[in-house]
Amino acid sequence: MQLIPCPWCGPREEAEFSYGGQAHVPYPDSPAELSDEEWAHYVFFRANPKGRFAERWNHGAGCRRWFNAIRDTATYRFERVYRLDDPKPGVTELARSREEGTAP
Amino acid sequence: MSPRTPGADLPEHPDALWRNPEPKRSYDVVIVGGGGHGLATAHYLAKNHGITDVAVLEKGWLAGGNMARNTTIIRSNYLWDESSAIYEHALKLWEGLEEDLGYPILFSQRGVLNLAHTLQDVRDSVRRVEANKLNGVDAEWLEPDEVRKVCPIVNTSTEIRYPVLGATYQPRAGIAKHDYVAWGFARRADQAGIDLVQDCEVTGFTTDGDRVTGVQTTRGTIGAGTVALCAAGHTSVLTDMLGIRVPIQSHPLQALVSELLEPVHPTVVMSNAVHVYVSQAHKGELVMGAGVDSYNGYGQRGAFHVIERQMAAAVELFPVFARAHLLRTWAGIVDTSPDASPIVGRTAYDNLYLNCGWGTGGFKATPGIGWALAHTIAHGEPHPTVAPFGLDRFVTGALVDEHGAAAVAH
Amino acid sequence: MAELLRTHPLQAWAGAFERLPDTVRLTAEPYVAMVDVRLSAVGAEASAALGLDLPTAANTWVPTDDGRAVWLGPDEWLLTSTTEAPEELEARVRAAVLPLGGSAADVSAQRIGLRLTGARVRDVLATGCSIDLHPRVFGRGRSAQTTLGQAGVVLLSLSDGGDDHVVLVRSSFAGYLADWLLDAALEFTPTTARQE
Amino acid sequence: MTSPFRTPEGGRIDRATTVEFTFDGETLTGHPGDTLASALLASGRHRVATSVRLGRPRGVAAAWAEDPGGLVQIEEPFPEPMLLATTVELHDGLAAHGLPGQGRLADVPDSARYDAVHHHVDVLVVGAGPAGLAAALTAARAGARVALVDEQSEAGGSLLSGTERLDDAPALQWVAAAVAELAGHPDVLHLQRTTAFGSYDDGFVLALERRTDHLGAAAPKHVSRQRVWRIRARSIVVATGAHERPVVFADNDRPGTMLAGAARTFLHRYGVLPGREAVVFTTNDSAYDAALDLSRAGVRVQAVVDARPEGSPRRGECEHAGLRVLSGAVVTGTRGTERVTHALVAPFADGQVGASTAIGCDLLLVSGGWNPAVHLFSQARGRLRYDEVLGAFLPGEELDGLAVAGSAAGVFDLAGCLADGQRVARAALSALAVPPAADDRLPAAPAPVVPAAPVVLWRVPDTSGAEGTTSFVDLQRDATVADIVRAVGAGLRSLEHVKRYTTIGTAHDQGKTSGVLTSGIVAELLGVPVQDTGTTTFRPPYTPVAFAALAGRDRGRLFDPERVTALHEWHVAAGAVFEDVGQWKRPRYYPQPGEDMAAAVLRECAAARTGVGILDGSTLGKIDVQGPDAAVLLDRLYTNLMSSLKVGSVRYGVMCGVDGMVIDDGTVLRLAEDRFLVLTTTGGAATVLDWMEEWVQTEWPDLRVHCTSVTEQWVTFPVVGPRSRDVVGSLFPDVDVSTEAFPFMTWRDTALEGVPVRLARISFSGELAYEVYVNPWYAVAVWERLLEAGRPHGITPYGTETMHVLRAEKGYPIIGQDTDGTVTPHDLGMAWAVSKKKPDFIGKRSFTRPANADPLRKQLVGLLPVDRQTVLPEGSQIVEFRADGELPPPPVPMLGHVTSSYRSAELARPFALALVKGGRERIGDTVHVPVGGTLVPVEVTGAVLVDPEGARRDG
Repeated sequence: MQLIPCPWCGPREEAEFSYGGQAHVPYPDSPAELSDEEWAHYVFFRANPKGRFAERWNHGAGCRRWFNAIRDTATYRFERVYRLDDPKPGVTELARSREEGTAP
Repeated sequence: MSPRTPGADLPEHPDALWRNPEPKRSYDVVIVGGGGHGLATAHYLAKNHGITDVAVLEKGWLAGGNMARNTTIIRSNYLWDESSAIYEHALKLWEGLEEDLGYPILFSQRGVLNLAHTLQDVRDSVRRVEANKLNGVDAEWLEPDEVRKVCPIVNTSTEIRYPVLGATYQPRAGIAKHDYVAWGFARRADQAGIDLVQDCEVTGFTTDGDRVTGVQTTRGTIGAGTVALCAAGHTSVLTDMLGIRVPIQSHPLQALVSELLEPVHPTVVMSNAVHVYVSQAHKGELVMGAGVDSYNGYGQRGAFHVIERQMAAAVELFPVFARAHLLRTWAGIVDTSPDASPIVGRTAYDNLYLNCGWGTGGFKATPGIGWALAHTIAHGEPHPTVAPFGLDRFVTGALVDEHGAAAVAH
Repeated sequence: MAELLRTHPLQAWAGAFERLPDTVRLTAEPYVAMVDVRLSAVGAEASAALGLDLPTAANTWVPTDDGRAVWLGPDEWLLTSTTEAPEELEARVRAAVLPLGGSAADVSAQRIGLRLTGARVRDVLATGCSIDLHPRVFGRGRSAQTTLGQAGVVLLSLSDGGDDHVVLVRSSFAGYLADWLLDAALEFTPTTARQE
Repeated sequence: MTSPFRTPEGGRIDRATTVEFTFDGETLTGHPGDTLASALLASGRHRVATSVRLGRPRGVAAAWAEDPGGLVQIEEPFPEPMLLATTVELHDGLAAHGLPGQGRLADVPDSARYDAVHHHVDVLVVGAGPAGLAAALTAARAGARVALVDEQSEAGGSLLSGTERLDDAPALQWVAAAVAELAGHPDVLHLQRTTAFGSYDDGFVLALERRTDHLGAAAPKHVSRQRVWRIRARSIVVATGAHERPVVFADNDRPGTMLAGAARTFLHRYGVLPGREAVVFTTNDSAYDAALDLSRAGVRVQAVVDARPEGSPRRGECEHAGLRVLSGAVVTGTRGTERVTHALVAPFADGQVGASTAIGCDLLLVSGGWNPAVHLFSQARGRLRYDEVLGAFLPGEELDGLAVAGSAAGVFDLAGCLADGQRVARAALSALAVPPAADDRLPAAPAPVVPAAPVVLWRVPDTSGAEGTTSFVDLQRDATVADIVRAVGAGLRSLEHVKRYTTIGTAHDQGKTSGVLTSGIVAELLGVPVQDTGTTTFRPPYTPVAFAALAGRDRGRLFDPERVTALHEWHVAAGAVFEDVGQWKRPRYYPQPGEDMAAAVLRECAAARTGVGILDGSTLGKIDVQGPDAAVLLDRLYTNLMSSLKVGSVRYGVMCGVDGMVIDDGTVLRLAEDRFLVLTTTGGAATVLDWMEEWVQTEWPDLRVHCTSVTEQWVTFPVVGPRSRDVVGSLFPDVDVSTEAFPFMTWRDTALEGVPVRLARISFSGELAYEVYVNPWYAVAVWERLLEAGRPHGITPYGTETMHVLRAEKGYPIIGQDTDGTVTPHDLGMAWAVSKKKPDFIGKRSFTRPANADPLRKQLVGLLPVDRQTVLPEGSQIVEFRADGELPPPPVPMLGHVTSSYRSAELARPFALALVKGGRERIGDTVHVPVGGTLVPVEVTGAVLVDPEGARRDG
């Protein structure tokens, strides 16, 4: 059972959270203008990398807040969690935060 | 000396299984993934179509992925016509597979019970049974007392949290011994001259316009006339190399096994509401699957609370399991699709065939998909059973939504 | 006609609670008005409007004149009052936070409170609560929304000795949680009081 | 029954007390402190079990969990399959028998309690041997929160098996002092009989405590028999020791063949002589202690057979004690049947075996070196490194938060283990920024005798003629060297393949002794380095764990929470039959004496259609949606327009997923310009709230809106039927309940005895109806007032079954019953509920996909069995009408299926709702429904069968 660092409540057990899949997939501005294929990609297609992945989590059993995380899907290690209004951390930033040990 | 315990050991494997050849420069067909699907495809390419200039590339050891990690349940009692067709075709092949492979695959048609615990379970179950009958799939609805007759150890008390209200039963369903199945296909393919290349990880593809011309591997670049991806769990890793988007998410799926026990569980029992699926394998061990872990993961491990919940469900439904022991846990990587149905067929690349998205259903389909994919490769046209499972369905919206239809997973 | 009598979801458990030892005391908290407050920014304005300071530290609660203010999230609190009627509390708080872009909803009956006191309470909670309840970590003033057994709860620490807690649980789960706690307390319950 | 092999004194057993037990039906005795194995050996019994495939006799070959031989079935106090005699603590009344390979489950349920406890520490130390104790003391003295867990019945680890001294006193005195000191630290948890069986992410370790097994029948019923400790540690010290490794030779499975270290354990810990005449076969110095100790205890040690040509510096010691030492020699095989009678010993040089001579013995001790117990390290995904000198796999890297100490890390001398434990603990403390204590003294251990290098010997060449078929690698699987040779010959290169081919390592011990042997032998056969062969994956659990222990307390009524409404006690008292709806218990119907469900439902329906009925609808999900943008949010989530709803009014709404499929429906009350009360289905409550939060938080943070669950804040009692107005009107005289003043789909606030009550003109039955909302505190009181007010009109409580009939007669679908995730609002005939005005809402875009335009989509219609008799089973499939009334052979095309089916009091005939391909086009057609063996003709109708013009809703 992993500990997931909720940006608000701090580390809590995995079972308190629900998974939201890939992060930073915005709802299209005007779906009506999308082709069926473009719409299908929004509805059904998500990235599935082996390795670093920006994804969404919800602390459902706690503060009910959604947040984003950078997690390695091969090691399951959380490199960083960030609030929805924070920008997606860049690679260099992640490297730095790891050196500084500020990564969760 | 006392006689050996019946069923406590397995038939011996043959003295010769396969060569360990160096990969050739190129092949007519390169199959990426030496699991059950890849090996079965190789076998039927040779047997049904006489295509033997084939390489099966495996990044680890043959059948070391989900084929080595699943709970070996075989059934065809799926709801939708498209699904029951593909799995029933597979089941018919299973019924003749031991002879075909000349290998003791221990296919045991002991029947599968899918328990219903709520009124909606009952509706969904009856719906599935009626559909199965009309599709020529053996299926029946059992009342609780009949469930007890098939599997006396199931707790059919009305006092439990979610009493058993009945079950669907497919008598022809059952289990097989996964290593034996995989090695049976592998041996046949090897005998036909097909190269099974292990420790050979695909690191990229060479392409020319809308054709894939070869695969780059840790053992060099290998030319290919046709490429088939049979890399359950890792499909996205490969398609990402080709810039093909597939609606696949890879999740850990855990399973577990107990010590060897005297025969106590004569069939296969699955329950969605009280999540458990269990059979007693040939040596006497209880084999169980747990739920899919919620997050994407390639780690071949899941969280233990999922196992604990699984144990609670098992003891709830089978009180006699209380002091059976968990001996070993493990996990596979299932690639799940949006409609819980597989994705099989052509891609943006003319000569590249996709076979993925089987989720938890891959093992039972092994001979069926091998047959169908071999046909599809040989004819350049989808085999009828896989035709409905193309990528385009996600664009048109013509899904084959098995979880939408509350069909039982695994 | 006579006034309407109130019935508590755990009234049928009173006897079982009675039989518990002093090391694990369970008592249903009296009816209190509760309101769920949503407010994006808490500053002097909010404090003035509400007449109290909402706790801004995560996982904490503070006593108020006639109740408690519990942090539920970055923009969410639970306010309780032992003196106001539910509808009064909601009306007052709503009026106070509306101008600040906030909202308030009466949730007085949404949850019930259970008071857990005694030297063994921590042991009982630890059988189903994954957060660290060591008094150094979870002393008076700490709170947590988490899971106890299989029920979502709000857990409040009322002492620095780790021997006094309040568990707030959804009313429909109250019976389950009461059964669960009694079962967990069995180990500390004298034979005479046990119903095996 | 005497114990002829019990030493006159010594050991950790309570000789003053004798306990009686039975094994294979024979009554034997032992002492508290014994294991079943030590008691059996004391009685002279080595053979315990029969091997699974070959039926060969098998005995105790080790002293703890690594024993591959002594598998037993417990019968008393409660049947438990397959345990090791070496790990079963003896108690009065224990009954067990040896196993032939398969255990037996009890046929009665296990009444024992099991539970779990979460525990948080700074430092978790696994193993209370010298290294573990040193680590625990170091951490405890520094004031850290510490947990020390050890699988044995008492602390000490290897010290329990020997005669080591610390500070010039028996080492166990120091162990006792250390345990006492730890007990003095308030933040130290010390657990014996507790096996750490799995290590997971973020310092999470699971340990199983066996709390009452050793008490036998005396075990208190109210205390959990076994407990799973869920330990979350900031830092973990793995001090789990090492397992001695056998050497494989012909007939190495005969009872009486035992690991050398185990013999020492039986002697020193249990006061048992494992034999009278011993041969000791070793590849390293450690076995010399066993030889000398046993000899001192009176065992005739016939020979110490050392595979190393140059032997050992300890040869002198042995010869001085009168022991014969044969250097450059090996044991090639054994004789005997039930028990070893001879060891066959032969000279051994450059891998060549000379002629063997038989040496009589009843005990053959073997030591092939030591395998560090790296299981927890490996489970934590630590890489292993093969050590050529030790012939063993060691931790090959440093892990964050997990360190290995003592012999688990390849340190085998006492002083070294103590120092290593302290070193590792100090490192852990400094990582946690905890300064070590000033006084941190550890006892002085005698300077170690530097051992001569061991020789790595996996197997002795088989000169017996059996060609390795009796050279057992995995005793529990009867797997031999010959099997490995066949596997490799078959073309297998991967250890995982060899494991599967031979089944080595898949048995009860999961390869504790056989794993590394196999790596070594396979490497030898393939001519590759052992490092390349590696090991098979170490997986949890380290030792087997009972299912029930993992189920813990989530059993019986605690298996899954039961959610009930404020009226539950009333329903129970009224004799309701309940239905599980999600986690909720809902009254399905209220049978009166002599009534079955059909009769009760007909009565309840008639009441609601002709008089007045009342339902507990409190399980409906309720969400308070507040804020200036509340209407905007609802417009985006519902297919229809909510912003145009007037305050005081109510609107029915449908919600779709992005794929355009219906996910929920319900009514929405507008409480104020900026406030709505959203009602969801019972099952959809949590989903819909999460759905709203997800969109608001992740997509539309700019919306000024808040969503709060108020499901349990309101009970909801629909009062339904022509007489409902009289009932509600009389109980709430201040409300004008006339249609004019209180029209359909509006709500009003009122009060009862000063308690706020909300009334809403919502009908899920088509009848005149008023939903009564009130704070659950007053649920019973208000419900009873309503019954009282309704008594003159024969008010009838009804359950979900009647509710379903009433709504079905009106063609109202139940989401999840009449839909299955593949159904759009249009399929349900609810195009009217899909806004044309709104530019977008969730799901809208999906409606224009090609598949949505398919004329053969399934649509919701009504079905009327032509025979006016048959109640179609829900779930039945629908096929084209067959003139011959015969079902053709499969596959038979299906048109759809029956989603709801009931007897209708109103229609005086059964009816059904169904999803049918192009259904609305088929209205008026007759189709067939296979029921049992026959085809039932049914007429396709519109979904609304009762009061299609809606004349009744206003009474």
